[in-house]
Amino acid sequence: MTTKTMSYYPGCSSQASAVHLDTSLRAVMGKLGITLRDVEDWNCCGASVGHVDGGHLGMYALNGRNLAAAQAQGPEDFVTPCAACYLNSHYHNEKIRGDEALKAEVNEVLAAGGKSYDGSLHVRHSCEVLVNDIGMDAVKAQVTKPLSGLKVAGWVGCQTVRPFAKTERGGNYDAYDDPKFLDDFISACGADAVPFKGKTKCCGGSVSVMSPDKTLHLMKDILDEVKETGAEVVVTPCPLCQTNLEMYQPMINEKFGTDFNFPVMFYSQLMAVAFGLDAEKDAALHQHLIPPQPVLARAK
Amino acid sequence: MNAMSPTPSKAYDLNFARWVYENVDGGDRMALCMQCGTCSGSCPIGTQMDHGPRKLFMMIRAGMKDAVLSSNTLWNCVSCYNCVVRCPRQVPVTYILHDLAHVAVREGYAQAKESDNARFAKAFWWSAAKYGRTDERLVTAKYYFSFGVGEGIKRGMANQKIAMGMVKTKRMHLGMPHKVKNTGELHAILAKAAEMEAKKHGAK
Amino acid sequence: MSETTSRSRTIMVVGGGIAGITAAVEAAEAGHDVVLIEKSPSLGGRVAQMNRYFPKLCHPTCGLEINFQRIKKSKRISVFTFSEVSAVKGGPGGYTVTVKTSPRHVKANCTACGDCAKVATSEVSNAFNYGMDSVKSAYLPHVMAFPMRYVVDPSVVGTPEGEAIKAACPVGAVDLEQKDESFDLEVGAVVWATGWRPYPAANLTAYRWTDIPDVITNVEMERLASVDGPTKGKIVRPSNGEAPKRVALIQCAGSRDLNHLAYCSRICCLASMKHAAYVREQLADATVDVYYIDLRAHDKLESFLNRLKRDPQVNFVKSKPARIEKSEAGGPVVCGENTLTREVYAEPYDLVVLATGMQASLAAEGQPSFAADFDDYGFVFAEGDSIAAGVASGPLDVSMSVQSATAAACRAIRAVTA
Amino acid sequence: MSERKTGVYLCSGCGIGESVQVGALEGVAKSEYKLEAKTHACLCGDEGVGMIKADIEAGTNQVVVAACSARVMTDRFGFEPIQVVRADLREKVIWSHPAGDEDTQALAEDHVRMALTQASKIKAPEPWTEGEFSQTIMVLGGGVTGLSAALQAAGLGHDVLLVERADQLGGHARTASKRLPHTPPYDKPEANDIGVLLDAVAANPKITVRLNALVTRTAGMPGKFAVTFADGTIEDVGAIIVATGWRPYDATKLGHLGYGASPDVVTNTDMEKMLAAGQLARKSDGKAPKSIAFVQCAGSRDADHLPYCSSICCQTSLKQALEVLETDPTANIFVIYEEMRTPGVAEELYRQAQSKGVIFIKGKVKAVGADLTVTVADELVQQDVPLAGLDMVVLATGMVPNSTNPDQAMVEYGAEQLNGDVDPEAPIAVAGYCGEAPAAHEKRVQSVPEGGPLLNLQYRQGPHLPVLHDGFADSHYICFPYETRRTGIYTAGPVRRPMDWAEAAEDAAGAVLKAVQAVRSAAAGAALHPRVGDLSFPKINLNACTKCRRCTVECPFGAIDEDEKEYPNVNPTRCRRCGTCMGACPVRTISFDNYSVEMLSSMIKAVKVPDEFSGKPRILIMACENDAVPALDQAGIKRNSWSSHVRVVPVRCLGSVSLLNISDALSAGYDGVMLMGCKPGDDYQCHFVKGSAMAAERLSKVGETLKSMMLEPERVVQAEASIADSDRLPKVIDGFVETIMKVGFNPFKGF
Repeated sequence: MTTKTMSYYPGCSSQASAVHLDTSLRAVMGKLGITLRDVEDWNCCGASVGHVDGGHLGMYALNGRNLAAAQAQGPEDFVTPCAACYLNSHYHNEKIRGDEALKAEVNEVLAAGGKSYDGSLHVRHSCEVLVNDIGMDAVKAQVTKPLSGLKVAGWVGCQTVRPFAKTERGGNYDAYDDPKFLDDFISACGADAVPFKGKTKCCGGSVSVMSPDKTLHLMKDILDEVKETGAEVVVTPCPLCQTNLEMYQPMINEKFGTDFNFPVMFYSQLMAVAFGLDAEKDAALHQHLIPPQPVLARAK
Repeated sequence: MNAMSPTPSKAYDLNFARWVYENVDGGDRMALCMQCGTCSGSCPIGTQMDHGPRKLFMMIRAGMKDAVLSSNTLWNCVSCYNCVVRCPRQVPVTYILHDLAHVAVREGYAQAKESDNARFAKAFWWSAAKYGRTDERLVTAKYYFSFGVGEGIKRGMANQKIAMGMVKTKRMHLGMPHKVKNTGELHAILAKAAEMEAKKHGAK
Repeated sequence: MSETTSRSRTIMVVGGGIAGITAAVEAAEAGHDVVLIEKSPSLGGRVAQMNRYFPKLCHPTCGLEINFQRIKKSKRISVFTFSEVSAVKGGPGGYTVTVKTSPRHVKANCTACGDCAKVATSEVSNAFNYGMDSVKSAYLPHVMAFPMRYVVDPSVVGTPEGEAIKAACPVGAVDLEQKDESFDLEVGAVVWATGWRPYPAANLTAYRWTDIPDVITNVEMERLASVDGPTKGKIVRPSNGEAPKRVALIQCAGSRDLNHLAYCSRICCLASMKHAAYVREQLADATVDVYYIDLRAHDKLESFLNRLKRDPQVNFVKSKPARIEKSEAGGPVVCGENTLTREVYAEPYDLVVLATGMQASLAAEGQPSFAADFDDYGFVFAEGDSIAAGVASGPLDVSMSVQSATAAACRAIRAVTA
Repeated sequence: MSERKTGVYLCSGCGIGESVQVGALEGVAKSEYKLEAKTHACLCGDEGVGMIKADIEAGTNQVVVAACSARVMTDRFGFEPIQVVRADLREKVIWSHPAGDEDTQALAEDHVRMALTQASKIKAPEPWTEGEFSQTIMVLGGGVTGLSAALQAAGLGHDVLLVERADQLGGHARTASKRLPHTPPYDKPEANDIGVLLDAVAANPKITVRLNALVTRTAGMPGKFAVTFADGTIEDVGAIIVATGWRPYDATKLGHLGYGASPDVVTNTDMEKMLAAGQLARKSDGKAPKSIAFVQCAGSRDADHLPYCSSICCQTSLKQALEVLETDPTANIFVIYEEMRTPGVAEELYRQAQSKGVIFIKGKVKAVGADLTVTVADELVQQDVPLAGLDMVVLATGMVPNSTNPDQAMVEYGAEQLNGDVDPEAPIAVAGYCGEAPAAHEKRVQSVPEGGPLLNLQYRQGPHLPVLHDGFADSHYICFPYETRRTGIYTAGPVRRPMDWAEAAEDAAGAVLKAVQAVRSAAAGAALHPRVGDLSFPKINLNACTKCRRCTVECPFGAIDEDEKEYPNVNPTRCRRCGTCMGACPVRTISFDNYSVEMLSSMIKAVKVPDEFSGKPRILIMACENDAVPALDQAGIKRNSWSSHVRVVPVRCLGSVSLLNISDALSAGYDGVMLMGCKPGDDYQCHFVKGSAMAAERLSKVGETLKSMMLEPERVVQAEASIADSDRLPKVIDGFVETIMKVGFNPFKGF
C-alpha cells in the first residue's frame, strides 16, 4: 500500500457545515495510507464571493498565505477536499507560477506577514488523489462491509471538476461534463451507482445561501432527477452542495409541494461505512439533517 | 487594476472596453467573444439575468459602462463555471464577471452595493479578513441584518429551523468564531494587499 | 485496368473519394499512369454516402457514374482497394511507397452474382450507413460499388458460415486465407486525397448524441434521406420510427470551437439547408429550426440559403445551443440563448441534427510522419513539395474539392515530368 | 474496314443459365443472324476472355458479348481497337424478371437480337484529324490567375500566348497591398509577391505576352482556334483559358451607404491602394484616420445590387484592419457585418482581428452622414447605435465578374449564353404548408455584367461566353467545375466564382490541365469529357440536307455553324458526341460511325413484337445511358422487378432520339414508347445541357405524327429519371404498361 504525506487544507466548512466531510476524510485517508498534515494556521480561500470586497490582491493574499504556510512545512502536494478551496488555490497557484511579475507582487504582500511563496507546490483535490495516487483497487481492498444493493446517485456538482478537471501536472483526472470518478468510488464501496445525468448540475452555490428563492428550482430539478433514478441516497464531494441540497429539502417541498427526503452524504462517509469504521467517530453519520442510517441499514 | 475605469463619451467609445481588456481578470480573452450565446445559454439561472454575459460583453464594447456595472448579471453568477468550459472561444466568463462585480462595488455603483450578493460578500469578507476564517453563523447573521434589523430578524426566523438543525448536528457552533492563530500577521498581509490595490486604482 | 507501365513517371493518388478519383482520371486523361489507393472496399468516399448535393439537390452518384466510366475506359489507372500507405521514402520524382492491403476475402474474379450473401447467416454493422443498420457478413458495399465486388467480413473466417460462403461461390472467388500484405511501388509523385471524417459527435458531450436516440449527425441525416439508406429514404425519428414534426439543425457542432475544431468547416451551413429541404420535401407539417452563429453561404450559394429562408416553416435562430437535455418522454430539448431576442430557451424537438464538421482523416489518424507537411489542424499544407487534393488540404465543398484535385493532378504531372 | 467478322459470346454464369435457355439464344444468333455463338459458364473468367482473345487472334474483328451489363467487367471485355457490343442478360433480364418464364426468355432473346443488329449497323469510328492542330494555349487576362495559368501551361510544355488588355501585367494584385493569409497559421496578412509571378513569366521563353490587346474575333475550334486582334493580327491557338478576373461593384450605386456623401467614404479597393502605397490618409484633409468603420456586404447579398456573396470581402476587411493596426495599434476599427464569413481556416483571421481589438457590430447600416456618423441597427445590443467621430468609412464592395469586356459596348446576350430559365431563389418544392404558404415570389432577373463579348465567338449560339444566373462564367455541374458549354474554352479565377489569390492560382492550374487535355484530344480526334476518348463525330450527308438549321440551332455546344450556302458545317473538335444534332435532323442525314438514327431504328425493329392475340404488349423505352440505364441496373442489382414486356434501348442522350425512331417503333407494332432521361429545365442534370429538354420539345410535336397514324397520344411519354431511382423506375414502367393496356393494342401490329 502506498504511504504518503500530504499538506492538508481542510477549509472553513471543515469546522462548520462540512465537519462530517473532514472527519470522514481523515479517517478514510488514514486507512489508505495517506497522512494528512494540516497546513499550519490556514485561512479562508475567499470562496466564490471574496473577490467582491477583497479584490484581486485580497484573494491572492488569502490563497498565497495558505500556500506559503504549506511550503514552509515542505514540498508535499497541497490537498483540499473543498470544491471552492480547490478552485481558488488551484487557480491562484497556477497564476502565481505562470507570471513572474504577479509572483513578485504577491510576495511583496506576503512579506508584510514575513511569508513567501515561489509557486512550486501542486494543488490537488482529495478526489483526484483517490483516483491517481490511491486507485480503486486499494479502496476496494479496504472494504469490509460492501454496501450491496444500495442505490446511490453520485452528484459531483460544479467546482470539483469545473473548470479544473485537469490536474496541475497536466492531464485530466476526469471530464468536466460526465465525470466517472464518483461512480467509481460508489461501486468500489459495493453500492450501485445509478446512471445520473444531473451529476454536474449546479445547486446555486453561494447564491442559494444568500437568496434561495432564486435557486430552489435548480435543487428541485436535481432532486427530481435523483428520484427518477430510483436512488435512495445522494453522494457528493462538495461541502456547499451537501449543505444546500440537504438543508433546503423542506423549503423545496414547501414551495413545490414535493416530498423529498433524500439523505445527502459525502463519498468519504460512504467509504468510512464500507471500510467498517465507526459510524459516528469516523463516518460522522450523526451530523446529518436527514439521517442516512436508515437507508444504509437497508444495504445488505 | 490600473486607475478607475474610464467613462465612455459616446457609443462604441472603446476606452472602457480597452480598460476591461487590460485590467479585468481574463479581460484580454474577452476580445475573442463572437457573441454565440453559449455562456448565457449554459447559465443555470440565465433567465434571471437582465443581460447575461454574452450581451454584457457586447455592451462593454458598445461603451455602455453604467449599464454594465449596474447589471444584475454580475450578481446572479452562481460560479458553476459551465460557461468557462463550454465557451468555444475559451473566454473565462466567470472570472470576468467576478472581477467586474468587484469593479462595480469599488466604483460605488448603488445597484451593486444593494444586491444580495454584494451584501453577503461584504459580510463574508468581514469574517474572512477579521478572523481569517468564515464563520457561517456570523456571516449569515451579518448578511441578514445588512437589510436592517427588522428584515434581519425576519430572515433569521425564516431560517431558524435550518439553523437549529445545523446546531443540533454540530455543524454550526455557538460561542466565539473560529479564527487563525496569527491574526496580526494575516491583517498585515491583507492591509498590504489593500494598500497596493488602492495605490493602483486610486483610493476611494 | 492495366498494370502501371512507367515507374518514375507514375503518379500515386492516396484516397479514392471524389478528390482522389478526379486527380486520378484527370492525370490519366492527360496521358499519365496512375495508381489509386483506397482504404475501403470501394471508391467514392464520402460523396458516395451523400444523398444529394447542394445547391442543385442532384445525386452525387450521377457524377460518380461518369467518373467510374472514365476509370473503366482508362487503361492507365490501377485501383487498389482495402489499401493504405504505410511508408513513403524518397522525394519528388522518385518515391518508394509501401502499400499495406487488408483482406477482402474475395478475389478479383468475383462476378458480384450474390450467391455468397444468400448463404451468409450472420450480420455485421453497415459501415456505408454509418452503422445505422446491418448487412450480411458477405455483402456488396453498396449498389454503386466500384469495383463491383463483394466483401466477406473477417468475422466469419474460420467459422462454418465462412466455409458455407466459400462453398457457395460458383467461381471460387472467396478466399478465407487472405492475410494483410505489404508491397512497394515506385512513383514520381504522391497526391494526398485522404479526405475527411465527420468530427466525432461523442466528443460533444453537451449535445448528448450518445444517449438521446433522436439526436443524430448531419452525415447520418444523409443516409436517413437516401433511398439506399436504413429507412429507404424516409426521414423518421430513430427512437420510434415516426415522422418528426419539429426538427432542429444545429450548426458548428464542433467547428469554430477551440475545444474541438478551431476552424470553420465551410460546408455545414449549406448541408443543413439541404437537410431542411429534405425534411420539407417529405413532411408537409414539419417545421425546421436552424441554430447558427453566422450563416455562411459563399458566392451563388447565397441563393440556396434564400430558397430556404422563403419557406415559412424553416426558421433561423442566431444562437449556439449550450446543451441538449432529455425530455421526460426521452426526446431532445435544445437549450440556449437567442442572441437577437436575449431570450433563454428550452425547445423540445422530435429530431435534432448536429452539423458536425470535417476533420482531416490524416489528422484523425495522428498525422503519419511520412505523409506530408501539415498545418496546425492536420490539413496537408500544399504549397511545399506535398501535393494534396480536396479536403485533405482544407475544408472544401465538392466543386472546390474537384477544382483542387484537378490542380493537384496538374502539379503532380509537372513533378513527374520535371 | 475489312470484311466484318463478328464473334458472338454468351455467358451462362451468374444464374443466366438457370433462368433462361441459353441454347435458344445461340439459336437466335444462328438462325436469324447466321452467326455461331459460343457459350461459356463464366465468360469474364480467364478462360472465357482467353477464348475471345484467341478468336480475335484468328481474325474476329467485332465482338458481341451477351452477359452482364456493359457497366461491369468493362476491362475484362475491352479488346481495343476491336469494337465490343454488350447485351445485358443479367441486371436487366434475369435479376429483374422471373426465372424460367417465357416472357423473360423472350426478353433475353430480344436483347441478343438488339445487340447483334447494333453490331451490324456500326463500324469502328475513324477519328477526324484533318489539317494542322495548334498546341498553343491562349490565356486571356494577365492578373494573378492568368500569370499562374501561363506558368502552369508552360510548365507542362506548351507554348503560351498571354493576352492582357492593360499596358502591363499584374491585374488588381499590382496595386493591391498584402495578401490574405495562405500559409499556416493563417493569422496574418502576407507579402504581396506578384513580383515573383511577373518575373517568372518574363523569364519564361515559352510565354509570349501581348499587352494592350483586344480580341475582336474568335473563330475555329479546339486545336484550331483563330483569334483576331484589334490590330488585325491573327493567332492560331489550340485552347483558351479565360482569366479576365473581376471588377469592383460600382460604388456610385451605394449612396445609401454614404458613398459620395464624403470623400472619406471609400471602397475596399481604394483602401487597398492606399495601404499598398503606404499612405493611409483621408482624402478630405490628408490626415491619417484614427477611427475607421468597415461596412460589409456593400452591394453584395442585396437583391437591389449583387444577389450573391462575394466571398472574400469579409476576409479582405479583416486583412485591411490588421494592416492598419500594424502601423497604428491604437486605431479604433469597427466592422459592421450581418454574417461574418471566414470559412475554413480563415476563422483564424477573424480571431486575430478580434484579439488585436477590432470591434464587430452585427447589424444593418441605416444611415451614413456627411460627418461620417454611421447609424447601425445594432442587433446584439438591440438598439440603433450612432457611430460618431469616424475618420473614414470603408465600403466592402463586392466582385463583379469580367465575363464581359467592360471596355467594350454591351452586346445583348442570347438565351443560349444564359443559364436558361433557372430561378435560383424559387422556394423549395415542399410537401406542403401547415401554416401560411410563402408570399408569391418574383423571379430574379439574371444579372449580366455590362460590356462586350470577351472573345466575340463566331458560334451560331452567339459571341458571349455562357454565364450562370449570377453572371459568373462557371460550370453548371458540381462534380465537374471545368465542364464548359464551349469546348476547349475554360474559365479560371474570379470570372468563374468569387475567389482569392491562392484559390485563383489553384484554379488556374486546374483549368490549364483541362486545356492541355483539350489540345491533345483535338489533335487525336478524340472527344472530351463526358464521352472522353470517343473517336466518332457527326457526319452530315449534305445531299439530303434541307437546310432546316435545326442541328445548328439545337447543338448545345455550338459545334455546328452554317456555311455561306447555309449548309450545316460541323466543327468536330467542338463536338461532345451527344447526338442532339442527329436527333434534331428530320431527314436522318446526320450520323456517327458507331451511332445513328438507323442503328437505333434497326435495333427497335429487331425486337419480336407479339401479336395482339398473345395478350402481350410490347413497349419501348429509350433510356439515357448516364442516369436512367444505371438506375435500371441498380434496380436489377437490388432484384427489383418490372414488366418483361418492355424493351430498353440505351441512348447517348435523349437529345439524340429522333421522332423517326418513335414513328418506326409505332409502325413496328410497339404499343407504347417511353423516353427516359435526366431532369430538364432549371436545374438540368443533363450533361449535354438540354437533351431532355429537346426531347420534351420534340415530343410536344409528336401529337401530330400520332394523329396522322390515328394513334392515342398516351402511347408516347417522357419520364424523368435520376440515377437514384432504382426503386421508383420499376413502378414508373409498370404504371406505363398498365396505361397502355387500358389504351389497348397498337392497331399497326403485324401491319
